[in-house]
Formats: sequence, structure tokens, C-alpha cells
Amino acid sequence: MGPIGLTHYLVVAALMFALGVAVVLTRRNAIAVLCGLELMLNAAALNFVAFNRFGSPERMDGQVFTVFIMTLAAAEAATILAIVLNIYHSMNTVRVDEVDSMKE
Amino acid sequence: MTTPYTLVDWVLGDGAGWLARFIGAILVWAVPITGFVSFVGLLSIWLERKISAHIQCRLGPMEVGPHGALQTVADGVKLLAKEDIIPADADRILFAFAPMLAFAGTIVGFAVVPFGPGLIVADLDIGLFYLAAVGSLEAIGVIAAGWASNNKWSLFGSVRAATQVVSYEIPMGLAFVTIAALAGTLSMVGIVEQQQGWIANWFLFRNPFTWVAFIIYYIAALAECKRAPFDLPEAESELVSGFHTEYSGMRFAIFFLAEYAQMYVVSAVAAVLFLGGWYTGIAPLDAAIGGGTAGMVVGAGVIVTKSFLLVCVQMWLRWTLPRIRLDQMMYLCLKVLMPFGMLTLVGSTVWEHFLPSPAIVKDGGGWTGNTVMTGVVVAAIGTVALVAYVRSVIRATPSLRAASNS
Amino acid sequence: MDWSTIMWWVMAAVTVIPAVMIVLSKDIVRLAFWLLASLTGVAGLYILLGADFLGFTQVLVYIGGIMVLILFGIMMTNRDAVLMRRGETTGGAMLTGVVIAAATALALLKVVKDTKWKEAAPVEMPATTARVGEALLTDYVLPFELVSVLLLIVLCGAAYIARRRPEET
Amino acid sequence: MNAPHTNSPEAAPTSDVRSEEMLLNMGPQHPSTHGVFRVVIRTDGEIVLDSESHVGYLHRCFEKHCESVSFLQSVLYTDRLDYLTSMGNNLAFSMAVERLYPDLKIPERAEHIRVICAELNRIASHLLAIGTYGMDIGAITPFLYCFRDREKILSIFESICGQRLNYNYVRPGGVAYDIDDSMIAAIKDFCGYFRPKAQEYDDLLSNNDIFVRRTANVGVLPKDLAISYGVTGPSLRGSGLKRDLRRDAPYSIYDRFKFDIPVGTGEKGTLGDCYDRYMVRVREMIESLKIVEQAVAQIPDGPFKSEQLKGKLRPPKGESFVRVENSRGELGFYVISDGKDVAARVKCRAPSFHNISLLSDISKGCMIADMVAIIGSLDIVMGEVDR
Repeated sequence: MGPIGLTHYLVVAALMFALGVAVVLTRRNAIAVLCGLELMLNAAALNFVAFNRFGSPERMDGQVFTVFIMTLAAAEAATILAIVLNIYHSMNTVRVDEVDSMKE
Repeated sequence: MTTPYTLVDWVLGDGAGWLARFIGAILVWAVPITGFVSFVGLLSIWLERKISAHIQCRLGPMEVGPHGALQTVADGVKLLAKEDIIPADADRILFAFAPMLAFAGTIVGFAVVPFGPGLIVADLDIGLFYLAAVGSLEAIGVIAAGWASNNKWSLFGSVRAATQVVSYEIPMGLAFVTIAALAGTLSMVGIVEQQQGWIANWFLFRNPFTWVAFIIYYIAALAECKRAPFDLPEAESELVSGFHTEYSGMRFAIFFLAEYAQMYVVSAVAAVLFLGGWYTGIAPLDAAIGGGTAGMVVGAGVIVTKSFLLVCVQMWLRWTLPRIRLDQMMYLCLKVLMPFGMLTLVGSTVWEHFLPSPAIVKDGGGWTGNTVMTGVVVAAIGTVALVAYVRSVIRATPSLRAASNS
Repeated sequence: MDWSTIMWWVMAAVTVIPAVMIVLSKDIVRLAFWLLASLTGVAGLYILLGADFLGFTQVLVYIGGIMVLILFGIMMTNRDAVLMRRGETTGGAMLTGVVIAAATALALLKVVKDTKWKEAAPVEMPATTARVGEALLTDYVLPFELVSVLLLIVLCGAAYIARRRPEET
Repeated sequence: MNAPHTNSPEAAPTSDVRSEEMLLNMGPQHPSTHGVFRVVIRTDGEIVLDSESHVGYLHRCFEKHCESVSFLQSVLYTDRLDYLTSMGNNLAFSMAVERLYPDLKIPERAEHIRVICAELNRIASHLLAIGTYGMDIGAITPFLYCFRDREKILSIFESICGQRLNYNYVRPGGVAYDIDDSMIAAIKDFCGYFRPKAQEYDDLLSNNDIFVRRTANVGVLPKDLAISYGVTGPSLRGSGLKRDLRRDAPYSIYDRFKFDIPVGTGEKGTLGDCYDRYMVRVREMIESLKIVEQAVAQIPDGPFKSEQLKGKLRPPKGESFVRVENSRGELGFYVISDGKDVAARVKCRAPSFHNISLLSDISKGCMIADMVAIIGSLDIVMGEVDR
């Protein structure tokens, strides 16, 4: 077990991403799905920062990207929650598989 | 790069290894900080009782110790001995976890609050940003408490807490940014050092807009601490006790302590940002005290006194004002504080661009043309406010006045 | 093993174990709190990577903002505890999800293992706050402004979507 | 910020939108229901869609008691009706019994003492109402200020009749004990003390911006709705109707005194809102003080109870109805006597019961915090609602 390198971070990010995928696929509650999405976004952001740190520490691109990811995650969370609240208002459910009125 | 553990270095010297530094940091800081938080809590609770009592024409606790000074200790012992009740259908783990989260969320804020020159756990170069970040941790604890209690009133309390804390972070952040833009640094020590010299160097008096920033910060801080008139999350006449309705014994005491510790944190931050930190505001006096241990002791006394004065103002407000309603709370934040905060930020930077403060004179000096101008503006605002107040008093309910004069 | 290695393992554990618990936990509020722990771990990893500004931004945005929003959303929509805890996942969905997630994990790990990553020699990272700010306002000023506009749109849009519409029935 | 909370049903969110509704039990153990009162609220978030009042937790069979104990003993039970205005309750019941006797003369001195006590008690009751109302809104200090002054009145009562809350002082035929010069001096002292103090309540509450914003335009009670529900007292006058039995149907010796009847004017918001009801109470205290001052100034010497009523009361066969303006509204007693020493039937018309009955009508579409403000502004006493 050598010093902590890029691979360590990538493994953590990969695990996080896979767990995020698992949450998104197994959950039916829209808010739980949102939590899974946040996990996946964070995995990607962690990769960006790690690449920045170990790839080109003299530049800031990875960190700036992460800043944008966080901004977008915040925007996404706000929008999703607004939609979820609206769906809950009109259909009284937050199950993603029960919101199917556009199917037929 | 700033050294993270100033006092640790001071105690251990430079040669210590990481383990020694880590344990040293815990010993040197964790114990005093926890002790200080408890002391702040006990003192504030006693102060609150006495202040409220004197505001309300009564004496307050008088029995235990001189002027009831040990009443809070006695209460603490009582709370320790009380049965720890967890409601039957509560989420037991979250219920137990919530007070700790609230307390931890408060205590981490102490990491960047200076208690005096050199007396700071970590002088992070993004100290102010750190404070803004951890400021909402306590709210998470409150939300968890409200949810875990499985009580509708508690749930209302935590929904209100969520709404309130998230909203008021924005005007608070705007006030932070106003000062950070003036100071050019986010480090708490750096900000204090910018205010060295005469009282005119305090950021409060730097330009007229920082006055507004101070008021905005203070109102937002009241809301962050959930103090009256923003005590909606625990509004006892509406929500029984809000989020801590179901809490008893030590868990309740921890919430209580967290609330008072947070009151101290926001007040100390106000002292650092606006009121010159550990400087007395009298340049020759500061110079006479000098650095070293004497400076540390006096500086600690000054900043703690300033903080406690602001804590007392919070108490004064609490025992004077009624509680505002939820929609009014949001109105105040979104339609009053936020526009004013943005105006403050812009106005302050524009003022600084055209009328820059002179380079800080470390010893003496400070009363410059800028200061005079600030004084004029402040005096004008003060006069307008005074006239408005007198008018409102004169116009107050004429019929009742007529009746009581007849 | 030095301090930063130990801290890395701690932070990695704080990140991954709660992430596993997110998959396993039945209760949606518990799930949200596990997410909170996981995101805190990520913030710790950022700080270990020398990105202290990002670390505290993570705390500010995720824990102070998004987590509170999520908890708020849960409280607004899941009042019935029984309904909330009952039958969140079906066996089939669980199986499919776990299989796909495992496949993803394996694929990603293989990529991580097989690729020869260009790895610069580890250097001490200077304070990042000023540099991030500089980068945002020079090289990335256009995306920065676009993101601001996007946030404004989201602000209006979310308020519009979530508002009460009593006239509609 | 001051958007009016209208009471029209269309202003309330339509109920056929399925949204996050919650049934909330406010009370019977809740700090703001002023006793064991229970309101079941259907809320949408913080907005009250519907509310249903449940009373009866404090029912004590007052009327049945009166049919089994003597008239003098019944006075004791009237104390417990509106326990904050026991003097007024005693007075109303005593007058109802006295009216059963043809040509009974109550001594002048007794009448004066009755008026002084009733009005002082009205001040004490309004002080408590205002104080607890401030507490409902979240201001704790006015409560203590009000209690400080109420305490002085209670001390006066204590010296007069030995009791601080349930006086059992006004009895059929007069009052239980005479008052002496030191008590009159204490009452005069209080009048001089209290007049300037009233300004303190204005400073603390009436002119407080937050208080005004919390109460103005909240819980608007239109005049016609108030009349149709039989609302009386300050709550009715808050809606702008100048109706006060002391003026409109004078009993005892109220026709001799000069006083005004404050009514709501909608000065800070809509006519009949919580602020108007609150303000009527504040102003009524000053009017009561005027009555006390006049009564103390002209109190004659003489007996303090009628010589005609001695021993066990056996009113002649008949029935009587008396209503008085109590601090919460019109308190009426309907007493039927069949010549025995116990009443054949007693019916009490309690103002709080009528005042609280419209709660669900005026609280539709308000917020939970407003619900508290509305209950507080109606100023109910559960002892009287449930009897």
C-alpha cells in the first residue's frame, strides 16, 4: 500500500458512481432517485479534482469544473424538488413509476 | 501559508511530529473550547434569566449562589438526573443523533472564531467562507430532531427551521462579502488586523454602507440562531416547543447549550467583522498594551466583552419583540434584506473605489476626511431616524392618549 | 503511514460506507442522512486533495443547501411514515439494479486499473481560493456568467413550478 | 405583507386539489388554547383549511349544581364560570336572584361597591387578556407587565374579601363585607397609578410594528357575522358595533357614570380584525378606570347589604332573567324559583361560548400562527365555555 495516488481517488469515485447507479435503478421514490443522482455527480466531481491535483496541479480547470458541477447540482436539486412537489400536489405520489399519465 | 494550529505550535515548538501535533491540537483546543462553550452557555443562560427578569420588573433567580449565579449549574444537574424519554414511535437513532449534530454544528464554528490575538484554533485563509459553510450544520440537527420526534408540531418546527436558515444564509453571506471585499481577505485574523488603530478603522465605520451591512448581518444572525423575533421553529405559543417538544433531560440541555453557543459565535463574528475584533479602538491604548501575553489577555477580554454585549442585545430584543409570522419572515428576507444586502455590497465597493480608505496607520491617526464624511452621513441618518421615532411616538394612538389625559 | 494517508482512508470510508448504506436503507430520511455523511466524506477528500475552497463549498452547497432542500422535500411529501417505509423496492428491481451497478463498477474499476494515467509528481498545493476565483473570472468567465444566468432561470422556474395554483383543479 | 386574510370561502385553497393535508390536534393541551380547548385543524402546510372546535373538557354541571344547592351557595359556583371576572359573575347571579323579589331595594353603598369591584375586575381581566395575547403573539414581557398591575388589583380584592381569584363577594342583597377607608384609599392609589401605566402597553404592544402586522387584517370578524353568531362584548365592539349593556340597558347604577364605549375602527387594518378587538380591550380599561374613579368619589355611607334579605333565601315563585356586561360579553342568568330554597332551574348564557363558536368561520385560510392570534383575540375562558 503505497502513498495515496490518483488511482485511490478514482476507485472511490468509481464505487460512488456505481452505488449511485444502484440507487437510481432500485428506488422508486423520486427524492431517493435524486439522492442517487447527487452521488453520481459527486463521483464525477471527485474525479475532476483528482485529475486536477495529480494531472496538472498548476492549473485550476478541474476545480473550476467542480464548481460548475456543484452549481448545476444545486440547480438540478431545486428544479427536481419543485417538480416533485408539484407532482405530489397533483397526483399525491412521489413514486417515479406511478407517474405515468403520459403513457397512453 | 498560515500555520493551522497557532497555539499548538506555540506550545510544542516546530519539531513535533504529526501525531504529537494532532493530539496536542485536541488537548490544547478541544478541552478549552468545550470548556469555553459550556462556560458561555452557563453564563448566557444566567444572563438571559437576569436580563429578562430585569426587563420584566422582577429579580430572576436569587436563591442558588449570589444572585442566582449557580442556578444554571443546578438546572444542569437536574437535567442530567432526569429521565431520558424517547417517544414510542420516534426514529430512535436519529432522535439520539440530532442533538449531537446540532451541538457539533455549532462547536465547529468556534474553530475560526478568535478569542484574542493568536488565540484561534485555526486561522484558515478562508475563515469567513468556512463560517458561512458550517453555519447551517446546526439546522440539519434541528431538522433531524423535528423529524425523528414523530410529532406534528416538531415537524412543523423543523420545516420552519429549514426554510428560515436556508433563506437567511443569503443576506448573511451578502454582509460577509461586503466586508470581505473591503478587507481583501477571508481570514478572520486578517480581517481583525485591518481594523487596527482608532475606532474609525473599524469596518462598522468604514463607510455608511457597512452600517447597513452590520444591521443586515445582525438580523440574519438572529434568524440563524432562531432567536426572537425569529424563533418560529420553537415558537412555544404556536408549536408547543417546535422541534424540541419531545426532548427532555440531557438531550434537551444539549439543544439549549447549542443555541446559546451559537448566539456567542454569531456575536463574536460580528465583533470580528465590524467591531474591531480584539482592538480597543483607541490606538495609543493598543500600542501601550503591545503584543505578547499582556496583549493576548487584554485582547481576549476585549473581544469576549464585545461579543457578550452583542449577546445581551439579542436577549434584549428577545424580551421586547413579538414573534413574526412565517410569511413575514420570508418577506423580510427576500424582499428587504436581500435587496439591501446587494445594494450594500455594490454601494460599499463603489464608495471604496471613489473614496478609498487611507492606508491604515498602525499607531495613532485614523481620523481622516473619509471618517468625517462617514460621520456626517451617519449623523444625518441618525437624525432622520430620531425624528421619525419621535413622530411615531407623538402620533401613537391619539384616542388612548386623549382618554388618559381627560 | 503518515497522517494524510490515515486521513485518506478515514475519508474514503466516510464516503463509501454511507454510500452503501444509501442503497441498503429502507427509510428515506435515513437515506438522506447517509447521503449527508457521504457528501461530507467527499468534502474531506477535496481538502486532502488540496482543494480546501472546494471542500468548504461542498459543505456550503450540499450540506447547507441541497441537503436541507432534500429534507424539506421529504417532509413535504412523505408524511405517512407507514407508506414511506413500505415496499420501496421490489425484488426484481433490486436484482436488476444491483447487477447493472455491479457491472458499472467492474467496468469502471477495470478502466481505472488498465489505463496508464499521467500522474504528475505530487507537489504541495498552494492556497486555492484566489486561484479558483482568478480562473473563474479569466479563462472561464463565459461559463461563469452562463451559470449565473442558469441559476436565475432555475430560481424563477422552480418558484413557478412549485407555487400553489388554487385556480387549477 | 399586510395582505388581508379574507374569510370568504373562495379565498381558501380549493379543497379538491389533493395536496399535503394534515390533521392537527391543537389542544386540549396546547399553550395557546387558553385552557382545555381543542381545535382540530386541517392544514395545508401552514395554511389552515378548516377547523373544528371541540369543547366540554371542563364541563362541571354548573347549572345542575345550582338546582341542588341554596342560592347563596350557588354564588360560589358562579365564581368558577369566568374565573377571571368572578365579581361580574357574582353580580349577574345576585341580580337575577334579587329580581325574583318584588320591590327589593339594594343599598346605595352596596351598589357602588359592586360597580367598583366589577369594573376593577374588568380591568384585571382585560389585563390578563392583553398579557396572554402578547404571549400568543410571542412577546413575553407584556405579560409580566400586565401581571404586575393585575397583582395590585388582586391585592385590593384580597383586602376587601380575602380572596384573590374566586371572590364570592357580591351576594344577593348586597356584598359580603363592607369596605373601609384604607381600601378606598388603595383603590384611589391604584387609579392614580394605573392611568399612566396604560401608555406602557401601547409602547410595548399596540404600537409595536411586529404586533400590528401580526394582528391587523387577521381574523376579520364582519359585523353581520358577529351579530348572527351572538357575539358580544369587546369582540363585538371590535367589529364596530357600539353595543354595551352598561349603556344600552343600564343595570345597577351604571346610568350615573360618564364613560365612553370604545369600538373598533379598523385603524391599522380591516374593521373587526384582531387588532381592533385587542385595542377595544386596551381602551376599555381606561373607561373602566373612569367609572371606578367616579364611583369611589361619590360612594355614600350606609349599609352594605339589604336588611330585607336575611337568613336562608327563599325567593317567591317566579322567574327572572338578568344580563350584565361582563368583561367577555353579555353574561345572562335565567333563574326559575318555585319558592323553595333551591332554584328550580338555572340557565347561564355564557359569552365565551358564543364568541368561540365562530372560530372556524373566521379562521379559514389563515396560517397556524394566525389561528393562535385569533383564539387569543376572542379571549375565551374555558370555565365559562364548558360551565
